[in-house]
Amino acid sequence: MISEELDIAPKNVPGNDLPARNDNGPVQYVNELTTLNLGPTHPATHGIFQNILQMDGEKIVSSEQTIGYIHRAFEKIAERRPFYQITTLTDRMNYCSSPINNMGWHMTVEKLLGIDVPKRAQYIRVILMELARISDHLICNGILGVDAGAFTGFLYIYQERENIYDIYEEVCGARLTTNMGRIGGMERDLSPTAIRKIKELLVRFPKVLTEFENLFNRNRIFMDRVVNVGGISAERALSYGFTGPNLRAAGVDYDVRVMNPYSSYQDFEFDIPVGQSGDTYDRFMVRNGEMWQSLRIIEQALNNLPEGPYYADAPQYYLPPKQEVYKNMEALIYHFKIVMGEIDAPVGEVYHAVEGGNGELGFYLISDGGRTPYRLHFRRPCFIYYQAYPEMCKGLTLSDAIVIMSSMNVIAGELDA
Amino acid sequence: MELPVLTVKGLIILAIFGITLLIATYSTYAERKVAAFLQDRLGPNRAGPWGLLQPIADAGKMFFKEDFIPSQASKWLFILGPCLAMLTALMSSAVIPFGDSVRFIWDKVNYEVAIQGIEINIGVLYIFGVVSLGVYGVMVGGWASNNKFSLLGAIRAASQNISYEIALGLSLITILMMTGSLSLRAIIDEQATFFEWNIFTQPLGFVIFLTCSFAECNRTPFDLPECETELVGGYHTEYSSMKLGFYLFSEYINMFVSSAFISCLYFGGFHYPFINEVNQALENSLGAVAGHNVATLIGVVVMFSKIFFFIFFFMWVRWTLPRFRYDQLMNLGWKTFIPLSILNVVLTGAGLLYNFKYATWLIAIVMIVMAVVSTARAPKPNIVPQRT
Amino acid sequence: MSATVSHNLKAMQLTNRSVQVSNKEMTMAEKMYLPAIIGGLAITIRHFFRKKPTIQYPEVKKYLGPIYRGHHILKRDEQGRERCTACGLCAVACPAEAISMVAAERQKGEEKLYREEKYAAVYEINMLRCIFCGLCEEACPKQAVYLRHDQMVPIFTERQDVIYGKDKLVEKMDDRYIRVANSEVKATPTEPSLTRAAT
Amino acid sequence: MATDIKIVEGPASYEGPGFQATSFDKLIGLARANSLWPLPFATSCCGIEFMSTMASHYDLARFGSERPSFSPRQADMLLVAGTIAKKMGPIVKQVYLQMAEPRWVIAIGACASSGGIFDTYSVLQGIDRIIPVDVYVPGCPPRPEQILDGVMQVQELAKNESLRRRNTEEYTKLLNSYSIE
Amino acid sequence: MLTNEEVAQTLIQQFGETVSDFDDPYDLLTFSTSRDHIVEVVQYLRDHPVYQVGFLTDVTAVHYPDSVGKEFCVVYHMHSLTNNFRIRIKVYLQADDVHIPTIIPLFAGANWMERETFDLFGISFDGHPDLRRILNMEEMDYHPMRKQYPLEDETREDKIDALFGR
Amino acid sequence: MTANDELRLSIDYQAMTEFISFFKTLTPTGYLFLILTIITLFSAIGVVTARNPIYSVLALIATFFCLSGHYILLNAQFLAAVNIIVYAGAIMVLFLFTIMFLNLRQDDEESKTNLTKMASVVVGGMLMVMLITIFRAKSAQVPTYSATAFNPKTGLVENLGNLLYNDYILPFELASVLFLVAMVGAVMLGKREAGDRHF
Repeated sequence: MISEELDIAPKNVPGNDLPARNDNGPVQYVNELTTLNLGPTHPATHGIFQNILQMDGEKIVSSEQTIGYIHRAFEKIAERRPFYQITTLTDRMNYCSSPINNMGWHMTVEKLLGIDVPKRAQYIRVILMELARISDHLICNGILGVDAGAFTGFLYIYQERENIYDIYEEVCGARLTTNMGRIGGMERDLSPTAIRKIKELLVRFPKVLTEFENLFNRNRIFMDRVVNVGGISAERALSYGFTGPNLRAAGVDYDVRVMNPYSSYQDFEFDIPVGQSGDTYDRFMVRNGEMWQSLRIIEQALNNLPEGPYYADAPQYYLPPKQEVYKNMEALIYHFKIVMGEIDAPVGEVYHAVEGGNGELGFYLISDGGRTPYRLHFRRPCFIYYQAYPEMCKGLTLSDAIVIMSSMNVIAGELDA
Repeated sequence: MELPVLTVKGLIILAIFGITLLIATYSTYAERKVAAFLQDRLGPNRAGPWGLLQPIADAGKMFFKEDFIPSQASKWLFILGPCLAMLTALMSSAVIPFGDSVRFIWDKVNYEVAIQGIEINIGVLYIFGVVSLGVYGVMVGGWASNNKFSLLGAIRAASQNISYEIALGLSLITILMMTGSLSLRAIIDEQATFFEWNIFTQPLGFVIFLTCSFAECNRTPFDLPECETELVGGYHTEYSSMKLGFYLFSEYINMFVSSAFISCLYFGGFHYPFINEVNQALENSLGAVAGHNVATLIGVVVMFSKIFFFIFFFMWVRWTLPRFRYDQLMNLGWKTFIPLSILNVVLTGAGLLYNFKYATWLIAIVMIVMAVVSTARAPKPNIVPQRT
Repeated sequence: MSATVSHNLKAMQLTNRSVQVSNKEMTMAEKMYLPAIIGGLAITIRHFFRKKPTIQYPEVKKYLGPIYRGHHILKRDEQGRERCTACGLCAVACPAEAISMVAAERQKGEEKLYREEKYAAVYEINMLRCIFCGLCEEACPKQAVYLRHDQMVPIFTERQDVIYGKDKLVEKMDDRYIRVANSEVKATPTEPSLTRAAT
Repeated sequence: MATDIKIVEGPASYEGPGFQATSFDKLIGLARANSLWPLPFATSCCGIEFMSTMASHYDLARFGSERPSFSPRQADMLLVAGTIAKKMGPIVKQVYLQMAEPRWVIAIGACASSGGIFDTYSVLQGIDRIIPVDVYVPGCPPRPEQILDGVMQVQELAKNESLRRRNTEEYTKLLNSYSIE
Repeated sequence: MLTNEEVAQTLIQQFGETVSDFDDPYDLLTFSTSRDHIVEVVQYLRDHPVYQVGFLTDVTAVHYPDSVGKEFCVVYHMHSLTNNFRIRIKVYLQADDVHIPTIIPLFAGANWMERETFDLFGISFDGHPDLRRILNMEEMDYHPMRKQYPLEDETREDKIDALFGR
Repeated sequence: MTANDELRLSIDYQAMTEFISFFKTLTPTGYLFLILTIITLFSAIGVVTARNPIYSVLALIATFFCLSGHYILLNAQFLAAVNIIVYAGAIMVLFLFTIMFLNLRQDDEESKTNLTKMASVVVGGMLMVMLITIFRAKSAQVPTYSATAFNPKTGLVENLGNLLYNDYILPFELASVLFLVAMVGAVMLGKREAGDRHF
């Protein structure tokens, strides 16, 4: 930390030949501008990225971003893993809303393989994806509060995230990196406990969210901090490739769930919250509004949850039940083939997009018929819109830069892939 | 002064010093507990019963942590910073009257000693002076660290403290006008009856004073000099071990002193409703000496409960509100509080001319009416698309 | 060249479902700070007296749900024989490549120990590599490897300790693992309810 | 609270009428153990779980370590939570170097401990290649319970450590093996 | 709603020979063009009064080491928000001449996408204002997403490659 | 030992006894005065000699402190407090603030030429000579302490207020107008043009 001492971060490969302790970072003034190094370990850079700010007093004159501090080579790994194992990679991309990534990936593969997923599985997916959206927005808005100096609201809504984790645990057995769902459906049906917990959440969450909104929405201290801070026009936002809540905050009601409905989103009634000028307050309010809409969707999906199987009738792609593996030779063969990754994937290329927590999360999959994707590219919304950050914080103060960063919800895992 | 008076005085001073330190120590614990409880958590509960030994553990750790001085820092100033912070913080509790007085008989002579470090007739100014020096610790430390975040923190602290001192002073002047004295004891004695507490005569002044003391103590929503999410640790980013401890400690002492000051100025200090009746009854039943001492003791307890409430209030606010931005802070100080407090002074002066103490309620009433009217007339905000 | 998009943005109403949610106009009362501050203080003080959801962890342990993916275990069957047949599917299915094993032929007289004719002489999981995704459990055709829902992998202080061999993985006979997904499912110590289709 | 929680026991001491003597080392160790200020070096998923550990449900504050010190000078334990890429490696080391003694390091999660699932050209295969690690917490990400276990393990280390650990030869040797002077 | 055929016809009329390989895998209009015309095509689509393909979804590349003369393929995904219509444009490049003009003047968001493509594949975008590595370290001397480079870190200690065909 | 030597010794002795007896006559206040004076002088010299401007300012603050001590000794408590509040608490903070911001920490000021040094010595010397002459000439007129005429409330706020608002009302008001003018001027000077750089 003392990030200024990392003005020039040591660039060599980690090893034993690092320069020794480097404490000399005397305050340097170039044309009376201060260079302030925000990150990579600054408390407000959630995850890891660096912003080198040129400051004139408290005003930011220009900034330069460095990313890639947790580049993990997702796309390269994806070329070496069978389709079903890539789910575990998508978990770790936008880790605040893993189920959306999981489902998006499954739907991409299903599109490639031509599997029709039964309605029940689609509804279950919708429920889980909307839960994930809520938990994603919870983090973002809570952290925005933290960065504005109010820690408490964050902890109030974080408890609800903890409850959403409970639901995940009931559905898939993990909290954060869910590895949820399988190609062709879900790995298991919603258990009665899970349904009960979701229903409980539907009752409790509105109260908590109302409380959170009362703490922030109309508090002048907070509004002064965020209104007209980091605004971006719809035109610039589109040019920069913004999607998701950040684009909607600028007034463009682009939502993949409505434009290209997937997983039966067309069955549900919900609104698209939009803002006015794309500033931090708009982003905050749009995310809050989306949480309300997600609740609506979950309620509808849960009330109309159709009966039926929760996985597609595609034995060559979907693991047979364990009992079958014992008794049935065919099932055993399929089991082995699927686990070995030897499914007969067609040659082709697919682009599939879902509305992730941060916007259009796209999967561009090229299959050459082998056991692994020939090429898999993730369209990570964070990565694309984070480049607008210097433009957004130019001329503002350090404090603004920090709330803008948290309101953009840049997630390092998704940013660096 | 005679020897017995000196002895008792010495004891009182020692007690005040000790209590200041003790309260500051346990304020750190209280802060963690209060924060935890406001946030649906439990807070420290492993170190000792209910975590009561937590401050001691912290101190023990800090004393034996590596004392680190950055190589590029100016060494002496780096050490001087926390010393100054601690010194100025500790100096200010000297003039605060914590209670009425102790009576005792020595060698058949009646003595009466006030429960106050030193009685000077410019007590308010003394506190003011010491508080205005408090910023040096932060500035010197922040500058000496040779770290940009520290420097920014130091600069923010300096400008913030200077700006808010003005409004603080102006809001205080109304009280001085009404009392006609700079002595804290006189101010307290002025508020002997409940409805003459300055909170009732100076509501606006109280709000301004309270806000400014938040700013002077560098507490949220004015904690810009050290705000964690922006400046890492602000002026104390580079400090480790007990030097850091001194900084943190001085903040809590300042908070304690501010709370005491607020209680004295606006809440009648050690006075409470029906204090005269109680005192009379005690003196009648226990005798002049013992009864008076017991009455004083009750007063001290009342005083401390007021102080504790304000310390709690400081924490309560800290864990509720977001913080200001630097320019908003300045605007609030210069463009809102200073004009308001000048208006307050003028109104109080006019009120005094016509012997009407509650003149400043005028502003408060106007503000409340305006707020109500505007809220009623505002279009219903279309914010939350409620769930069907 | 200008970087602007040429088409008219007023026409960017793409759907008829958009709702304006942000209102940046403050009323006089809101501009005075105090109402919102008092409201906020009221909210936080209400929480002050609320029951705390905190789990006192080392003393109180939360039930992690019936399918939680925790510590690995190599099941034995009802007669106490190891179920694993060293087919290697789990190792293939492992995205982290944390599982390694060496297969061996069952010798005469070892029928009491191993259920199948082949068994894993060495079965190691690198607990620091493992990501607890549950794919090994799903891949196992013999229902030999499970992720326990009632136990988590302990922490390590030495890097050498992290590779768990069979001594730590194979189920102890006096500590059989049962997974009850829900009350309707019959589970015995030897046949824990199944990964899927059980719920 | 209804549940009985374990309050830290006093150090082993010789008690007699009116006096209690204990080793000074033990006392300070105990103080350190109950006032471990973490420096959360959260890069990815595990960072979110660390938030959970700090939040209401698990409340790291109970152990006296809720004050996150984002300045390494003030922190006692470095919690490396999340993938550390090779690009990030030197910075982790820098932060470790800036910490004041006594310092402990917890590697939270598979990525920080060993690289985990990311056995790739860009990811450091465990932070113990650049800084000495005291506790490894497995899991991807670990549950808050496991992170608490890790913290409690550091508490044990702190309690049983000599006051002058950093002056010992072994410690110097350990640091030298990481080419830290 | 636009149909793939309609747009394809318009494009062929406009650009003739320079656009080719029209296809619609999974209902997504895909065609190829050459690097000399990519900017033109993208700009035409963007400024088209009806199509208004004004949103650049993604830029990436694919490496086909086995197809001689077409080793690299730069893929643009574009989206017309008003018509809800997606297009995929491909540009094939030779291994010894991986240059392609930048489209940053048309879409500000292309900046990082192109940098990423450069970083991972080594494709030079001519006219890019700041074509540096973005994800990897500056010192890296190869472009890791090319098929010939290994995925794994060579310094790892706790894995055995010999197992199970890894 | 010659007589001369003896004489010198006796003089020394005499001087010493005188010196000691002087201390004996001092009251505690006198001691305080002496100590304060010494610190004042040293810190004042420090202001001029310190190479680092920060140290210089800190020394100046120490000087102000000691001066306030002197005020207290003169029973001018109000003046002492105001001196600290205004000079040490506000003006010096601003000085320090400016210096920190300009970062004059390195000794990068060009060294003074001999001419400037000489000029400063001459000017300073003349000032000293002047002051000494004034004190010597007016020494008779300096009022001395007399217990009967001493009013213990002389330096207190009330008297000060009475003096300022009765006897010296015109100079007082003029001074405040002067300050107002200065303030307006400062604002005008400091007001930035549109497009100027911010603070």
